[in-house]
Amino acid sequence: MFTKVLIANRGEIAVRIIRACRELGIETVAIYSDVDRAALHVRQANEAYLLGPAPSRDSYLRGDKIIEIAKAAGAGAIHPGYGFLAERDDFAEAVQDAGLVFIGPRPSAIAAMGDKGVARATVAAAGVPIVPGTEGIGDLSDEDLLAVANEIGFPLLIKATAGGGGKGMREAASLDEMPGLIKSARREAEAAFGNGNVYLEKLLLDARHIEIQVIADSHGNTIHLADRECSIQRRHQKLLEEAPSPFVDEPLRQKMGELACRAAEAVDYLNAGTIEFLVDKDRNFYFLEMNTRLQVEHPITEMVTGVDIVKEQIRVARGRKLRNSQEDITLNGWAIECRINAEDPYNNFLPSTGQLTSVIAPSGPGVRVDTGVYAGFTITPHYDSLISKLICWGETRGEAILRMRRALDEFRILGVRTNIPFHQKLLASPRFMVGQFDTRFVEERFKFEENDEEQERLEIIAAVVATLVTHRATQEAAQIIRQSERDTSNWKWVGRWERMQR
Amino acid sequence: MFTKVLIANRGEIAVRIIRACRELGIETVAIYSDVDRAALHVRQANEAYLLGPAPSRDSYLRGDKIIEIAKAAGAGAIHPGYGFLAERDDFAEAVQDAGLVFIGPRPSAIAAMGDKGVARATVAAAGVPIVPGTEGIGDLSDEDLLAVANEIGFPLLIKATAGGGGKGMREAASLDEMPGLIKSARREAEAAFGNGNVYLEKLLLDARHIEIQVIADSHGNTIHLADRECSIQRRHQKLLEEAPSPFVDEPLRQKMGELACRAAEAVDYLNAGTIEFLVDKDRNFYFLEMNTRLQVEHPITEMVTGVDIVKEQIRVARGRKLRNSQEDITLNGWAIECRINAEDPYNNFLPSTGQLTSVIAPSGPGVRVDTGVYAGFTITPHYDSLISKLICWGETRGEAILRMRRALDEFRILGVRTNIPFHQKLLASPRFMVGQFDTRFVEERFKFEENDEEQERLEIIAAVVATLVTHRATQEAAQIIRQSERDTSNWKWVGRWERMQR
Amino acid sequence: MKYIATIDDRSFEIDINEQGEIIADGQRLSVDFHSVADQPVYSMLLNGESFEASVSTREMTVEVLLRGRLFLVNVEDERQRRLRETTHMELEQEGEFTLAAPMPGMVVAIPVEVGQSVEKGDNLIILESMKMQNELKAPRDGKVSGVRVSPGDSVDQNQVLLTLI
Amino acid sequence: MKYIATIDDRSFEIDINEQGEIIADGQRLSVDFHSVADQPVYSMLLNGESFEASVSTREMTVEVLLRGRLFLVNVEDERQRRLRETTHMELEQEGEFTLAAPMPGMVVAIPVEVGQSVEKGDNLIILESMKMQNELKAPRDGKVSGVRVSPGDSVDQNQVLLTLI
Repeated sequence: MFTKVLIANRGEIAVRIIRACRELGIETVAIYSDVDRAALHVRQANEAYLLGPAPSRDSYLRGDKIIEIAKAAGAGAIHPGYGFLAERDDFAEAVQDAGLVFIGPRPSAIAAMGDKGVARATVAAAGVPIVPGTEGIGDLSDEDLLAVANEIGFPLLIKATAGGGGKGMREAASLDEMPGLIKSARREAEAAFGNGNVYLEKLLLDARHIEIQVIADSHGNTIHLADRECSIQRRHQKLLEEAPSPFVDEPLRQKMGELACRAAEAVDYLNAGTIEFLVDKDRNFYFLEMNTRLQVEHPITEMVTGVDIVKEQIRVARGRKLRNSQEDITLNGWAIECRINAEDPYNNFLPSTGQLTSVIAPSGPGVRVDTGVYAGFTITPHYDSLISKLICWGETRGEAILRMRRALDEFRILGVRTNIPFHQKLLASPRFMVGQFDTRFVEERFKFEENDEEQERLEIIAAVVATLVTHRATQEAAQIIRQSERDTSNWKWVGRWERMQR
Repeated sequence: MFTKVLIANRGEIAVRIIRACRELGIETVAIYSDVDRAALHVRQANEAYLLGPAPSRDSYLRGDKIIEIAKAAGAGAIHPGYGFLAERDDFAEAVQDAGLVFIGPRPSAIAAMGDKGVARATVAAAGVPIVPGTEGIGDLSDEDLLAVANEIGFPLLIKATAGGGGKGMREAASLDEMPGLIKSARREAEAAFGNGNVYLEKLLLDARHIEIQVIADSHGNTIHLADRECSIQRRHQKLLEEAPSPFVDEPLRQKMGELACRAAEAVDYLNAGTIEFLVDKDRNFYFLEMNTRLQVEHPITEMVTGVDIVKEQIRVARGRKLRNSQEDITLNGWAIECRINAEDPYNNFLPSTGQLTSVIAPSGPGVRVDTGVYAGFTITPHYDSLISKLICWGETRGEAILRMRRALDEFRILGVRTNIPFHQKLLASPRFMVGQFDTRFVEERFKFEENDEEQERLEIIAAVVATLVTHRATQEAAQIIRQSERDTSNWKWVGRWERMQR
Repeated sequence: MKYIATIDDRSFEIDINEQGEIIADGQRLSVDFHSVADQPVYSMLLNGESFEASVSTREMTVEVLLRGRLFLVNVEDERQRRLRETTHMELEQEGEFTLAAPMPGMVVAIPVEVGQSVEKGDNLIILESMKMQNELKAPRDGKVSGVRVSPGDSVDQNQVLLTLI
Repeated sequence: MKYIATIDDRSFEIDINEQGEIIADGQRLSVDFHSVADQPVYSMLLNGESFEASVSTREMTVEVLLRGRLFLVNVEDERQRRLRETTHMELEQEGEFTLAAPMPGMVVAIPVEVGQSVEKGDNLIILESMKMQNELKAPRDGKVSGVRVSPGDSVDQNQVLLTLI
């Protein structure tokens, strides 16, 4: 049974996995690219080895080198996290061929679910409803795609067969825009997964994106850990998730849960995975895809079920039975996750890079922060923009929302722009508060920069702040005031100054 | 019903209370001394007002000024937190006379429990066992004390009647050392509580310090939230607490809980409070004192019961009924709190002051940090040395301990010395792990600086680090290496440097 | 000292005296302005109300992030104000607009060409960074006067990509 | 370059070459030494094993806090070593010991007087700070040669309180 694990990832998820290993008394091996030498996962692991230059293809996608390092370091298993090599069956295969344990599903299951076309066919055969779209194998030519597009009908989605996380996904409203969209989708898919294949799927309107967490052991047990609401998306990127979904009642939860387990069993699934469903307003649900890996948003499920999913992944990989049967799983309270991205919500959500000069994370009751960054660390353009996950638990959805609001207000990140203001606005929007939204909500119904009387009131405050900063700068420039070292960081008015001297 | 609360405190507890208010939609008013202008509670509150100079007597103990500010700001209630004015019945009285709500017990209850002598008499009358010691009124003269000392017998404890938190407490082994100890106890009590009265109590050996959290509403309901183990102390200062106590079984828990409620009811208690018991090795327990306020270690009870004690305090103060009956209260898992103090464990635990240059708090599943500081904030000698509370929850005591260990390993605080190394050693000690300890454990049986083979192994590592730092300094001094700005913060060898250029 | 602070089309007259108080639009307010931990973060107590803002300055504009909202403020003293008014200078940027790369990345597409007229919001460049395709849009109507990069180019932050007139 | 690092009575010979490796007590080790975020914190990869230490230097002693343990290390290069050995200089501090206030506070008691002999661990001064009575103890046996403060005095950090010979 392995006692040392190599984590084939970086950032917050590498840190998350290291934490689980430490709490199980397992040694950890980190890998890093040139720009990640000082990253938190390198600082926290027992061992760390350089992979290569910053670009993923030269570092975190170098499966061969990673396996080499694992063997040299005497690691008995590899945890892939999410992204990078997590859903590459060839990598999982190679890990096993090297005599190491892959902490995840069997290569065959990754392959079956990895090709979204094959996946749709497989689960459909198992009696799980799927979204209408291209059938069978996934490596369709542009011609094939254009041909079936009309049968499926518009609007439709172009999706990467190797995809996940909305990367390489495009919406097409009509046939004539298809060629261009297919081209850019393939390009993005190629960049993200090293595989440019795409397939088509009917675009369901007013639908919600709701997923079921499943986990299976090697003794034939498969259970589900209930649902997560993931409809809050922008450009198919999840921004906020909650567990459970405000839209799912107990009967629907059980039905979706059972079918999710059936879908997993259809590919002889092992370890943790997630079945994504689209749910229409009549509560019909359709299989979208299966993510054969740990999910970014797994913490919200941990907080409402009490199950430590990453520790359970490791136990299962060690050949243990699941610690819980389906009956043991009960939901306690409500959890919400906000993805804190280095993106500028005031500038079309463009990524923002640079050195973090100050980070003050929220804390206190019911608040959890998973992050891989710290004050002094530099955000580079090489990897995704997720710098922190803010998770709040509450006895009720209402308490969770109020707690998330105060946690967002407390969060201080300086050095890069973040999407925290977006989340603050979102959590204050009435439609979100009552739980009435679908996957189009953010892009179509949610106004980020709206004007209210609070805006009016704060304008004069902002004007005062800006004026005081300008005034101070002018004064300093003109060197009218000579300031002590302490005072340069702490500008005082004469009046206040005198008061302090008393 | 009040909608704005003034928090008559500072530091982590002020922040904790602000969080509870925000989550209830209540406005907050902070107060601060000259040195706390940039403190977290000032930054997070809706309003903040200057009290005066740094010394407590000129700021946080200025009850008159605090009430003035509350009225001027239109606050409808005052939360005292712990310490400072929290257990001053005259302050609670004055708050009510000013037409404001005091978020805590009635002044009469504070007074009854505040004089430890009276408290002992009162609860004894209610049938709660007490530790043998001086009876009745608490303002005994030195002569009285010396007189009764012999009757009680040695060793005994000299305690401040206005006391709490072990301040103004002394141990006497014989009569002849009594006068000096009484003197210093009175001095410390005077400084801490503005009241130099002391009383005597028999010193029970091999005893544990176990307390029961109670809370009562204004509708005649009093419930308890089970026990906390507080035996890990140094010089009568709690350093680590856990809930529940590994020593308490269910029958004892119920018995202690019932008597705790009875003790509270004996003084017509309202809001949250804590009954401290001494428990001997035969599971006999004796009333020590009641803390008529929110306790530093309240979070561990919150984590195992799911009750947000501070929110419940506010609801009760608003005249609401308790949200839970005794039957609703069940314990889920295990929680441990480590008090992170600005003290140097390598130098007789002397307080350490200065500016925090870097703070990286642990996080992830099951970890909570309550703190009032941040990188850039300065720790002054004016207030107590508690800078952070690290709380870890686990499904079992074992998981909680392992999680606390990894959290302590993650914690990075630069600028002041902290007692984190003490906690790391403590959580690795076999006796703690098996739960075999009493109030003397830390001072008598626990070796902080012991030698093990890990020590041997780390010595050479430390030697290498020290040598590399020295070498680097020499090189820089001699200006042998010209370094780019980036490189001054990131010293590389030629070899490594070349590798990076590939 | 008197300043005029402008947000969009709203102007505020703010008079700062050194006695810990200011006059904003005629209102007399006590103020305590404190920069936190040597960061561009300011804690301000305005008549006791506690505000915290992070501030950055670009050319004439002060960017204030306050309670999750971003305000772009132009601050002038009376002299500058008079100067601008007499010279009829406009606050809005005039003449050529230069599109610089907001972050390092790779140019994947340039949907416009030199001489082409564009409307506000049109895509000018598609730049890949952090594994995302980012659309750089036109801030105003205009005509493309120059394209400095080609698809496939790797560009540094602030590198000029394209110009509009 | 060769150094001798000493912890208590254990000495280590450490040879640093600039090729990313060192020789410690004859062992050849690859090393990557990295200071984190401009802080006195160092991340060290020693043959791949990851260590993190915070370091402060006082006179000749380097204080290394590593995995929750504090190590006081004396580092000398060969020249210094030889110098010390020839002059029979001792590492331990000799002659007068000066007790300075470790933090600001108020002197509440001085249980010793000038001329009194004290043993290692005896209380010399009781200083109140952070609401606690802190006992400042003798680091070694000796005789009180001077008392510079009186009960009730407020003292600053590093202010000399008392001397021992």
